[in-house]
Amino acid sequence: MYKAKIYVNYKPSVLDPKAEAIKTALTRMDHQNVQDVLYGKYFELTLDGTDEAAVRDQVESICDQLLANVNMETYRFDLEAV
Amino acid sequence: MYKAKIYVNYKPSVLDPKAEAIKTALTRMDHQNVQDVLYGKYFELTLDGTDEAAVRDQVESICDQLLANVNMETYRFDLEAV
Amino acid sequence: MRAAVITFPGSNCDTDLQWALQQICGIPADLIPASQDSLAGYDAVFLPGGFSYGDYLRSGAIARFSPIMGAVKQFAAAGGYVIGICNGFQILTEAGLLPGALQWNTSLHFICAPATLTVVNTATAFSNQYTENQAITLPIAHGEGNYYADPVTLADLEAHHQVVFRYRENPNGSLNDIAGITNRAGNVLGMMPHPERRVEALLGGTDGQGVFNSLAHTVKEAAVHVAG
Amino acid sequence: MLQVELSPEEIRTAKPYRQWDMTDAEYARFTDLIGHLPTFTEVGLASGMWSEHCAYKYSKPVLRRFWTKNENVVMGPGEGAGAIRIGDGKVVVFKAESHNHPSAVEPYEGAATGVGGIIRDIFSMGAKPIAVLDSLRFGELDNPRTRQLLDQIVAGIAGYGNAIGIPTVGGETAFDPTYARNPLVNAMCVGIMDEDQLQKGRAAGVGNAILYVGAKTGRDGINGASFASGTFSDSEAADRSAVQVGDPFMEKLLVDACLEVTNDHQDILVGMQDMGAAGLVSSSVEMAGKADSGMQLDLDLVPQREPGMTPFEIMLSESQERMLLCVAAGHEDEISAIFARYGLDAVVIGRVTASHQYILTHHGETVCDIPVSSLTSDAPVYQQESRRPARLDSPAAPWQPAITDPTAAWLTLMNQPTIASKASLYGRYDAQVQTNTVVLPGSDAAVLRIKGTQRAIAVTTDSAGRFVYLDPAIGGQRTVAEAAANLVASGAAPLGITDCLNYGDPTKPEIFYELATSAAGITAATKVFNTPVISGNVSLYNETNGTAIYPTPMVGMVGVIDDLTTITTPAFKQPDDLVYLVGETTADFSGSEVQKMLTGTIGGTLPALPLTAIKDRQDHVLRAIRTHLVSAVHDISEGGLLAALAEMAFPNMLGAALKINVPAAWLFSETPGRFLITVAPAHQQAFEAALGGAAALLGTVTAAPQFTIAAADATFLAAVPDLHKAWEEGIPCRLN
Ligand SMILES: Nc1ncnc2c1ncn2[C@@H]1O[C@H](COP(=O)(O)OP(=O)(O)O)[C@@H](O)[C@H]1O
Ligand SMILES: [Mg+2]
Repeated sequence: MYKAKIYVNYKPSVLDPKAEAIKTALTRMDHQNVQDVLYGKYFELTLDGTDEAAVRDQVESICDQLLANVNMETYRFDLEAV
Repeated sequence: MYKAKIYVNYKPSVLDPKAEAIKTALTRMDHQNVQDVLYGKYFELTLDGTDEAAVRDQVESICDQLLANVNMETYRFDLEAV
Repeated sequence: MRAAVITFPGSNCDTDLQWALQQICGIPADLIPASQDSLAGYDAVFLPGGFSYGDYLRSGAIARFSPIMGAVKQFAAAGGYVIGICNGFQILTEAGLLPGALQWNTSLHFICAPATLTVVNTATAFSNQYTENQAITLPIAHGEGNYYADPVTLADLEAHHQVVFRYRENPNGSLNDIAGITNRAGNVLGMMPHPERRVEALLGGTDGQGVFNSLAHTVKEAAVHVAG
Repeated sequence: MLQVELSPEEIRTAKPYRQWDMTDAEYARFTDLIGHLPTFTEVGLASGMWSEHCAYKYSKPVLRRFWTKNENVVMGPGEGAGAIRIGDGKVVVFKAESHNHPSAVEPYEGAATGVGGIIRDIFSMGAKPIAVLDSLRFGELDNPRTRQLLDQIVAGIAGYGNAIGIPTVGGETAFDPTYARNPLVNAMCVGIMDEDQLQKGRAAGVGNAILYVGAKTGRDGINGASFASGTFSDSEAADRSAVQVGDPFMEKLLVDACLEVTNDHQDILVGMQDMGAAGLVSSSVEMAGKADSGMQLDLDLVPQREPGMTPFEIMLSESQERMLLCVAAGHEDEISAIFARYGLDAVVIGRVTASHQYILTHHGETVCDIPVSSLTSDAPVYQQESRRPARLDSPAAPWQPAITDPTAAWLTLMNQPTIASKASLYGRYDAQVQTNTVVLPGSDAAVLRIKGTQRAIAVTTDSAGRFVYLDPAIGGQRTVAEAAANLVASGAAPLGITDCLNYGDPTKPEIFYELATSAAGITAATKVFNTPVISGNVSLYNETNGTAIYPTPMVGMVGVIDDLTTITTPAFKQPDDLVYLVGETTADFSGSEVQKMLTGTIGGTLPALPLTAIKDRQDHVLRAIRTHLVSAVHDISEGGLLAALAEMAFPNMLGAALKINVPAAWLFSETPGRFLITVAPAHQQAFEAALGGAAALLGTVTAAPQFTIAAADATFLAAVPDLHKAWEEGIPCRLN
């Protein structure tokens, strides 16, 4: 059994209106020292399996196909046996 | 300067329709070995500051007030000096 | 009665509400930008539908920090009438003026459709012109209207008859078919359906007028009381 | 990839412009026009401005022949959008635009930014946007990619339109294999304003300021105009550079702020234009060109989201939610203050100049110094070669359906995705915000009342790719005739049209023939229906691996209803109402839904369209509506008489008992120009007289939700709930 922790973010060149909105709100709330906001998605998948390399491939394909929009997002993940 | 990595998730008692939808999609895509899906939000804030304890308090209050809805979500974060 | 309709950046039902109040129900209504911080002189405050601040984090999450919200809280604490419709309801829950939260519809889709509701409590400032268990049809138009509260809060809501409107056919997964609730004191209402979209026969019906007329009636009675 | 800036001399030899779809001949022409070897920035600007998307270099000779003017037209093609009078001192402003290529690559954001773009065209005229329509074409739903495209494109339209608070009130959705790899996403926006407030995209008056408003410029969608003007092939499928993320929140603020400026500060606002295709260069140079001015811009002042952007990138970025204003000198702060109230930055980035040069400086250096006209009026226009496609000379033999089980065939027809209910799609659009929508999606046309008047407008979009493919001229005519019929059925008098011309590669003579011939068909019809073309958009290169889509001109038509009590819908209202058929039914199966359903494809020839007779009939129907003689009207289009009847029965779950003296198979025929009308018995005589004998009585509406239709050779017996179920499930059951 493995647990994959997956982070999906916009590519740096893509405007993220959501992160902008949060940053503006923080500034208005007197958190002017917040320099930068990144807003992404976080997934944890628990997968049955024994072959780590195979599970890694599977997670990658799940990210490519479903969890990330590769047109404008990038992802990374950590895999650990549980 | 500090970087806060913040994870916001639904409380376990709250049914998350998005996570459910992902799980259904994965099953339909022949990833039946995925046992469990958690779908959350991930933030990275870069904050000016020198006093780690003060920054920690600040991040906590940002989470409580803005980034998480404590009625249905929980959060955790890691703070590192950068 | 004089009503304030708050315009948050991204609100898009503010002028619809003003039209329904003023042109159709004869209740004077002013648009108040969220950057203001006073509500002096108003008998009721409306938080309209829309996508305040883009609703980019959670709906209503950012709007709650607008300057006007301090005034709204004071206004409510002093017993003033506050009505949040759709995004306004979401803002009121985020601001802690109403319990619970609004989650994604179980279909994960935005839904624009007429919804048939039961008026389950007519003993409120917002529903006294309806009859007990009356069926009314109001449009819904939301992606996040799925009402959630933890079991204790939910039991509490029911015990104190705070549920005002329930869906007859649950469109979005709301617990206990909840479409609209008040706070315990009964002066703050939040509802997902849009009464302001159903006040003219030309646009399909007048069931929504009851909310505005109930409030006008309540305010008028209170004034008579004070005067008497 | 574009970071290495070549010198003018290197450009001449390395020819980097070729990868931006600029030819050697065009490069030579540009060099001549500007009188020196172009810099990297200059040639980049030319590649954007000379793309089909901006210059219409292939389609202009076709567009010039559109009929664009009658006594009601206040603004014809050429500005952000056209405008036409509706009475009470008001004009309706509308335009349609395609976002086919971006939506094929990134369906959600492609569709969303398509909606955002067309909305900017409307408020840039000073009009308040009051409605959006979407015209969609997909491949068949048995393909998973198509299902995903459908879901995401609808989600993108909803995501933008719902958030910005403009109702999406209508559109159309159809399915044919020809669109499998190249979906069509056309969006139309409609606005209303007082005629005397109309705004133009002009930069006039030496010394006046050029203000940049809205989102910062980033590296998204650089040179998208020439991207949209290129075709797809598998090898290019990985091209991701044109993806942009829409920000409806920003645009909502922009709409409100810009309308405040146009409404209250007419005196100091000289001109306004949105930044669409080819971004900052096209908006600024077109504003200068239209006013015959020069312009100088300092690119260091352009708000930028990313460090180190080159002039090429700044000028050709297609970042969304940006507007350009020309403001009278001395009043810059006044205007900026208005935008500041909405939380928007408005920055002066340059001035109108006395020369006719377009001058850009960057980091203190002049990176572009060329005549304004070299990018605008002197862009090339090509008279393309035209050749009649061979398929038109060898049409399939006439075909008629063999219907053995009429009722079963009817049920199957109602379940075809093109015929089936689209409620599962448009139910995701907020169709009611602004509280003007009297007739919601699901009718022939959407109807919106105009607050403060007794009037309403009706709006529809229609396209008929199958017919245009079988006969471009007649197909073009039919598209217009059907749009007009949809308006008339709603009680509206048609006023004018916008169009989106979706075709393949225009440098192929056969494609150009389709374009030119169908446009001529549109022109012929617009003259008969008195609906001039007041705006439009061209989308070419809709091809995959060399195969073009069906030629698919989309027509968006707007009509006016002078009396709110004459708004009409297709729903059967009452039992015992009389059911009439207006217009002759013949065996018209070429390109019909039943042909596609039973044979899997379409073929054959189309009979000539009797335009004047159809117009005459529409006038009669409209007169009957306006004199309150009818209770329901529906035009007969895809699926023929049976599909139309079923749609009339559904809303109130009524039925009908009818007799019609044609073969059963003909009830699937798609003979154009027909209406189904119901009339209360009390109005029978007056109605028949009003129609001058053109209406044939078929029978009556029944309280029982059951159809009994006796045709010449067979009888249809169908329960309305069964038909309804087949119709409702047509799309949802194919998506899961
Ligand atoms: N993509 C869409 N968006 C909004 N409305 C749509 C869409 N597709 C279809 N509709 C609506 O569904 C109804 C039926 O469409 P259609 O069959 O094309 O009508 P018609 O044949 O009368 O032109 C119309 O009211 C139309 O506006
Ligand atoms: Mg129709």
